[in-house]
Amino acid sequence: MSTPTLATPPPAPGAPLTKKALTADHPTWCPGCGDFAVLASFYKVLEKLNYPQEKIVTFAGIGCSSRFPYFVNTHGGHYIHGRSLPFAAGISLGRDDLHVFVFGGDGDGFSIGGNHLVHTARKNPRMTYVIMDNSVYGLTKKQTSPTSPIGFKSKTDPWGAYDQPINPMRTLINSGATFVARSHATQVNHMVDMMLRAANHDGFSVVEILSECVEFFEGAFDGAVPRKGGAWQTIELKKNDGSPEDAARHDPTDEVAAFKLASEPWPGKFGVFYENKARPTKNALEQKLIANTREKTKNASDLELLSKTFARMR
Amino acid sequence: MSTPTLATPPPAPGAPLTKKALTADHPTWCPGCGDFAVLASFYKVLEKLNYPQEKIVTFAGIGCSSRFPYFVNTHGGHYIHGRSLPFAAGISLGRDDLHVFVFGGDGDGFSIGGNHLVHTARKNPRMTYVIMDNSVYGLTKKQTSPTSPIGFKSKTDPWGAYDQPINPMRTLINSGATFVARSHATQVNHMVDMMLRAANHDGFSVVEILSECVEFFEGAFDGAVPRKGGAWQTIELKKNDGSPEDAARHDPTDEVAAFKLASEPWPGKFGVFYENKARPTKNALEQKLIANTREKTKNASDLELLSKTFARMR
Amino acid sequence: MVSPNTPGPQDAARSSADTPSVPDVVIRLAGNSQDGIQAVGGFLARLAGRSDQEVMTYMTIPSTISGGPSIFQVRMGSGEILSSGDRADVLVAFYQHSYESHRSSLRPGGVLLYDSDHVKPDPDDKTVTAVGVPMTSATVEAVGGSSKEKGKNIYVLGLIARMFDLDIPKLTQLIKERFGGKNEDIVRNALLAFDAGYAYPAENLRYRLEKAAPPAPGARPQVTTDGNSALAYGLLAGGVRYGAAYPITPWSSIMETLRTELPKYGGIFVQCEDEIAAISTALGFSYGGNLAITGSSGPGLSLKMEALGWATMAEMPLIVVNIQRGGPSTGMPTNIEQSDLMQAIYGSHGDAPRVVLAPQDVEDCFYIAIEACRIARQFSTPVIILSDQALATRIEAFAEPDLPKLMIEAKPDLSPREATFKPYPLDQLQRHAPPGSVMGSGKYPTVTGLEHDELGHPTASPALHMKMTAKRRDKIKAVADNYTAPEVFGDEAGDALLIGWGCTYGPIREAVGRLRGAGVKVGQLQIRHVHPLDHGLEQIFARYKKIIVVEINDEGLYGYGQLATLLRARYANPAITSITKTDGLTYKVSEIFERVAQQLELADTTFGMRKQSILAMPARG
Amino acid sequence: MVSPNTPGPQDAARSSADTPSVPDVVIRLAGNSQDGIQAVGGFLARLAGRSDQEVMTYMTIPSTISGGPSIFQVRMGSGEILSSGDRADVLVAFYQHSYESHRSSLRPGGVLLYDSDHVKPDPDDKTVTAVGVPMTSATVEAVGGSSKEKGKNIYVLGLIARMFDLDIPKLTQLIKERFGGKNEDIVRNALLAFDAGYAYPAENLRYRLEKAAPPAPGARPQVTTDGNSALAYGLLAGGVRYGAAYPITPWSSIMETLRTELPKYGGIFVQCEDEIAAISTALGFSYGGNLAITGSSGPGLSLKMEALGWATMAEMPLIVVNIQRGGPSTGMPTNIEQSDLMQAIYGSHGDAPRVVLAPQDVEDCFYIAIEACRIARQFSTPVIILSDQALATRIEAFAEPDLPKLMIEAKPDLSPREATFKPYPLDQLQRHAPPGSVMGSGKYPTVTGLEHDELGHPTASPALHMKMTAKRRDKIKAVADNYTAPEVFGDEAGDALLIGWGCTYGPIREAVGRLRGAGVKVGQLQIRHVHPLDHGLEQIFARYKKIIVVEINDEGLYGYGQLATLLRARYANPAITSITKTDGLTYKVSEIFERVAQQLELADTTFGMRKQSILAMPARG
Ligand SMILES: Cc1ncc(C[n+]2csc(CCOP(=O)(O)OP(=O)(O)O)c2C)c(N)n1
Ligand SMILES: Cc1ncc(C[n+]2csc(CCOP(=O)(O)OP(=O)(O)O)c2C)c(N)n1
Ligand code: SF4
Ligand code: SF4
Ligand SMILES: [Mg+2]
Ligand SMILES: [Mg+2]
Repeated sequence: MSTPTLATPPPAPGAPLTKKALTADHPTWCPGCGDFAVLASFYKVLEKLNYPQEKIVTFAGIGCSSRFPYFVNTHGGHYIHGRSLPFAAGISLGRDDLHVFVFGGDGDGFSIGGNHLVHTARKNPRMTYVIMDNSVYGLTKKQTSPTSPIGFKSKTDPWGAYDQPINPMRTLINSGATFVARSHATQVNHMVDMMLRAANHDGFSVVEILSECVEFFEGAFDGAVPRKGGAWQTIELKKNDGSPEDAARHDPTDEVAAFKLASEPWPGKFGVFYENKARPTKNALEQKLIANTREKTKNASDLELLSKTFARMR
Repeated sequence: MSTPTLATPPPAPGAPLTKKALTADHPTWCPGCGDFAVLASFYKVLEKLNYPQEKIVTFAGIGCSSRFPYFVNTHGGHYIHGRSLPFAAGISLGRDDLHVFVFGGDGDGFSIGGNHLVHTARKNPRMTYVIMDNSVYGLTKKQTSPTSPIGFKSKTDPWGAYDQPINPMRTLINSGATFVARSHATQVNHMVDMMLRAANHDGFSVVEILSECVEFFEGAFDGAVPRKGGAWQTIELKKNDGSPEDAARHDPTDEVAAFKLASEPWPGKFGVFYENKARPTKNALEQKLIANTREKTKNASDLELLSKTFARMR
Repeated sequence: MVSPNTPGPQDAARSSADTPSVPDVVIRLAGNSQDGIQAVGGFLARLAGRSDQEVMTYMTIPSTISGGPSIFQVRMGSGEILSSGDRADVLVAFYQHSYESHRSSLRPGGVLLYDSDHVKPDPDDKTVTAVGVPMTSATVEAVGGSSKEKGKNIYVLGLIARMFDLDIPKLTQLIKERFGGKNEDIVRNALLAFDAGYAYPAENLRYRLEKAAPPAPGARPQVTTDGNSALAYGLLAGGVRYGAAYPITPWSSIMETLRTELPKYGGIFVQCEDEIAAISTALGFSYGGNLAITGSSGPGLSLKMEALGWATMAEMPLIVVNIQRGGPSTGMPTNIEQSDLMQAIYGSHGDAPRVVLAPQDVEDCFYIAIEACRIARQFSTPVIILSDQALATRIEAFAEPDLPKLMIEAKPDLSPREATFKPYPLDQLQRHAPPGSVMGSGKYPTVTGLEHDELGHPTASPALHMKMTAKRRDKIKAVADNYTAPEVFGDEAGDALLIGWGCTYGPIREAVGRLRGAGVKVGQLQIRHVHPLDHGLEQIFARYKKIIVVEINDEGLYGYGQLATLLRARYANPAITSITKTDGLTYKVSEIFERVAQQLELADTTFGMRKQSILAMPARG
Repeated sequence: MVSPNTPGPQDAARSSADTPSVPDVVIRLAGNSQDGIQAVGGFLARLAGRSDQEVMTYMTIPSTISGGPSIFQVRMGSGEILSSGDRADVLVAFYQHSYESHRSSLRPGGVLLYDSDHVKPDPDDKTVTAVGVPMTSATVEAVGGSSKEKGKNIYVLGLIARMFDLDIPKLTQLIKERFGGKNEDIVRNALLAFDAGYAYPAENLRYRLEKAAPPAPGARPQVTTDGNSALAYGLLAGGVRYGAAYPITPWSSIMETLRTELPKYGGIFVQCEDEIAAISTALGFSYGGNLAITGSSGPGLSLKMEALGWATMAEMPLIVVNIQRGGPSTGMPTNIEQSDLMQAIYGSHGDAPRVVLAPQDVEDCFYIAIEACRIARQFSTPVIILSDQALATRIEAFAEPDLPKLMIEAKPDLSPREATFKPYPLDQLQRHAPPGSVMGSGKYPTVTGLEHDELGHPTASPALHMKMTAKRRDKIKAVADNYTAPEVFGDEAGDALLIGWGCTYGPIREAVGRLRGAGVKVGQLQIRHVHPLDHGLEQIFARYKKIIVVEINDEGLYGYGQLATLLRARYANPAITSITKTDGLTYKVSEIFERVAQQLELADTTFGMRKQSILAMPARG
């Protein structure tokens, strides 16, 4: 939980961040859309984190889910389709004092944005990415997405989808993201817990939330909803207490174990798949580089530095 | 080895494909570049496969390695940076009678082209992709590549690279490629073996070959070269002969085992990491769809089909 | 109560001679996107098509995800219908917000049909005939409890059918065709709702749409469809069997149609991970010898610019469709704009000439697709088709194309190539040799984006780069030699030539009609060949005092729309100016008329405008 | 043998009065890229810079990976040096192929210095002074066995130093600075090679480069560098501290410089996975309140088009550098071309206006970068800098910039915003409020690529889209109000105005000098502000009979280069034509002169051309 780079002081006591303060435009989502619950949970997360409001940034790409920033009263924006991660990396690296959250859909994140996800992950900038996976393209009205299951009938696969879907947890674990978790939009407490842990992680943290599109893929995630006859199984994390039960628990620092867990059959488990607290963030590495370099140049002023450079060109 | 979709008949006996026939422009690579050995091995592979020359296609993106098609006397081309895989998928899907080979570098394939790799893999078009990984950008003269190790000094990381490199084998295994192998440009027989198996695989097959850039990253792969004091370890594949030795051998159909193998420390092992003969190719799936649909429309002619459509719009 | 679907003698009142007869009528349905008003509009349009009438529709799509206020407007009748109508003769208002937002679109003397269960119109508003009908409750009553208000739209269709004495057998047939695939109950409920609407007693609301002239003997029957469908089927007729794309509004429906249709024709359509992969896959198909298509809307087109340059350099045929929408950036995805023209021509780095075409109406979407296929193949070049959101979603009726004459069958040319074959000869047009073709020389060709010699080898030779650049340019110039001469409508010389491209065709033509009525000498020229331009324009331009380009984009830094910029650059003719707007809507005829009238300093900028609804003409109570 | 580095009295012959004196000289070194000829050229250029002389260099880069034939040409002297010289006075040929390819570049009367170990010149060629020197063996002898021919380049430097009586202390100082970081042996070997070359007995090859006028008292010292370095340091001076990019030739050296320099300034440069990620990361930096830079060359620029449109829509400041190269597609990566101008202006979908600037020489690369930073910040807009391969790699000497006056210090403006703050007001310029700024209204702003109202909420309102589009356009128009008036060189009115942009500045200026010498009235105007254009051009154009735009791109479908197209579109002035070429090389002065002379129908199209080498002038044996 200790994140030394999160340098922002908490707001003055007596002025905690409230849901009211955080609420912006009324969501334009369809009634019943899973994304409402994600939004509600995110408000709770921010209330708990209680960062200074002006230091929070909420960014997104394009899609139903990517409308998120309009509904949260923080600094933020709505970028182009699939490219929000490198944008957000720029925010985070350039402004280490901010708390950067990125929201998006499965199409935005795994289709057009899939490469940025992998490369942002391996750079490990400090920020939190929440993917609202509805296994369909919502905003463009029902085309196959990279997480649509084989057989899903969409406007671009009227006979059912053919292409093998990607496995988000496996992809994230492999990519180098240092915190990888999975949740479900019907489980508010679990979502809050996962997003909170992600936010407190010092690095690139990702939470994938299964969030139903009631308009174009109803019932997609019932398999994990007990009241719809599904199985809700959470991941128990190792306590390292030497107890016999502990052997069966998941070690989130073990990539291979995480990969195996992620390979379990649908609907799989929910919780923290992977966490790596050892790898330094790109924020920290770049700051260290700056510090080292400036030490070597004896903290010369910008003018001194550039003047010396020109002097060398005489 | 049986590849029912490889419908091309072998050439008339007496006209086998020779290295001479396959040789085109003299390579413009630097003397000593690892890519020469890959080219020589590829000639051998084509000689063994002995496909009709006009049915072979060699394509590539941009990079030193991507100059490959100019040096092979087959149909082929030189596309733009990082996008050769979707291009080649178009060739393969549109022309199921061809043998499509794609060549490229680590920058072309894992950096700018990283998303196409993943999505082409999950579609599983029938073709073979050979990545000549030199862990550096050769053509643009020594910038960090996504496989450059941490600490590698390049023009864009004068103090040594910071970002965690990607692990090609893990990435490929996770992506859904149905044949994944690794080789080394100093091991001609091994390269030939791997490329041959890849070519005979009915699906999207990938061989990553460590191929040294003598100009900008000398000695990068000495760790796997015995005469340079390195360790050359190949993967022994399970024979399923029930013998006790067999238990320790690698089962290439086991994704988790392959992932684990791929996670071994540098230089790791060489050989076939993963192979999936069960998953149908996109070529086959689309042809089946066509067959089913045309059966339903009773093989109506194009004119009949379109006329009916217009009749419905009256 | 008379129900058209209950057996019995036909309603005698139907052909009553005292029913006022109107040449054409504009009906605007205003509700929410969930209300199925598009279906009603679609039925009316199809009916018009089947009745040899002309029809044009116009719709808005709510920009919020969960739907919301939306309209569907249909103009149908016997005259030449070139626009969907500036204002409506009938407004059907489902909700109070529909009434409030759209009351002003109703012409004085028009008819306001409102759902009295939801709407309270202004009681003091006497300029229109307001008729309240309990649409919601009457539907529930007619259909029965369970289906709630579903069917309200069909109830309204019944109302309109009675009001304009529409052809009931044809309409019920259409309803049956539409819902036939679903279960029996649905068809039955729909017909119940229709009958109830038809039976609603509003005897003084009776008009007769003039019958269209009977079709000439042997004339082709009319078909009714939207621009995106026409374009998709045009590609099929042009021999396109392969394609790849990524979804985006309003392009997606073309890819959905092709994905569904192509397997029947033995073809393949691939949904890719993004637009770059899509154009690449399409180019791979083309390289394989099968001319392929990719497409998108604005943002997706921007992503295709690099690969498009490759297609020019490697001389690879390709069809690229851009269904333009409001820009820049994500802009206004469900609105019309014509602001991607310069990008289509100049959007790639380097000198990368390519062909750009723009269809002028729904019918032309079909024909221009075929033309694009011919050009792409003949000149081995990428061809961009610039359609737009308005054409894409608008429904029109037109004569069924003569498919046996039009259809192109195209197989890869895998014939062996002569030993003298050069992939990139300087002195002639050449199509590439797709893989599978045996090379007589024994040398297999490499297609490439690097500058190359005639054999495809990379070169940095100054002389060759110069010659190859010229060759690629001259090739595209030569495309214009094959064009049929552009046609001028209206006056062949005079005060002004109005130039348009794309969906502005109809409104400009109507405006030209009115302008000529007002006594000015005006011609119209619609530019379908955007790049290269038709030969001979300079001579045509010389006959007019003003050349006014009417387009839906911004006037730019220097005061000219995008096509006007292009024409001024080519002809350096200061008489070329433009009329532009960027409100996300198609031009009304009156907007064009007014702005041209101002430029021509006409006294009356409303001349010829229908100030009263046609329904009011035979003065009624 | 006299060695300049052995202690002893200075060579008395050096200032001998009978040594012919020349104002400037063009030396072409022709060898392979591995021979270090660029280093020699670099030393000569730096020396000229340190001697208050003018200098301009020109080099070719082999297009094959493994290197190959390459040249480095340096023109140095006391006059105004505006081009690297059409032809050479001295040709140093390392190999037979160097001799054969470049013999024709040597002016009659010039000096051919060839490596007699490798080259056999044509014995019948009497028009030049051919001097064979055993460069290879003499170097091996001087330096000793192990290092082989390494040092041959420095040996040649010694030869040239003696030949032109160059300043030895300065040169040896430069050699020491260059190799100083490496081990002692290297410096020693280099000096040994230099001394050996200097000592080579070729007594009749002696010239004296005229001394430059001594610098005015208080004048700034000269610095010597290439265009990409000048641009990178200009960005630093302009306050850019963050950036992101992907490598590509010839852009890469800017990102490499910035990656190395920025940490010293507390900044960050990120190498991204591709150009789309790069512009996105840069926009993220800018959004954070720190104006950032991204850049690339042709293909990479094409990939940035979508995000660039977002920057216009969201009104985000950004610097985008394009080092143009031969196109289209991968084209000719190591050659010059100016063919990305239209893309820079029009390459994104929608009406997405942005600022485009073009530096005219190496010095200007520095100043235009600062100007770009000012504009980007002041107008909250993306600014594209169009440089090119020739400027990027060319070395020039210019007065050291007055950094204390020029440097911009820029920190994010995180001040609290008034309650009335609107992110997108219609009636004023606004810079966005970066995160960290407290909003007085309590409402935090959303930056967006959707059309929006003044508060940043998405809207599909026709009126707002129209107004916002106009606002974005008028903002970019207003940029021109701040420009200093464009300067005309040469005749203020007359027969022709030559217009150029980018690297053509120097050659056009020399050509104008010659044209005026030939008696025609010619002016020059170099367009640094490509979009928006400077005010007042129309009035200037009106003073000339012909407006001839000289550019390095194709004449296009309609016969005009890209800038000419733009100017014709704006002014519809048929007097505007262009001279274009696409051979991948910079203009020679004589090319411009000839083609303008043809257009002006001059009798002598070679007037003023130096037909003999300056070295031949004082007739010698
Ligand atoms: C470059 C580009 N391509 C395509 C689109 C169209 N588009 C908008 S959102 C979207 C996908 C939406 O799916 P997802 O990301 O899963 O979000 P959801 O709507 O399901 O929440 C697409 C294809 C676009 N805006 N830009
Ligand atoms: C869009 C685009 N961006 C950048 C480049 C420049 N470029 C050419 S090759 C290359 C990378 C080469 O590295 P790799 O793919 O590893 O091949 P190698 O040369 O090492 O074999 C780059 C960045 C380009 N041609 N196009
Ligand atoms: S379309 Fe689906 S994802 Fe989009 S708002 Fe509606 S329910 Fe949610
Ligand atoms: S630069 Fe490196 S990769 Fe390229 S040809 Fe030379 S050795 Fe090979
Ligand atoms: Mg989705
Ligand atoms: Mg590489």
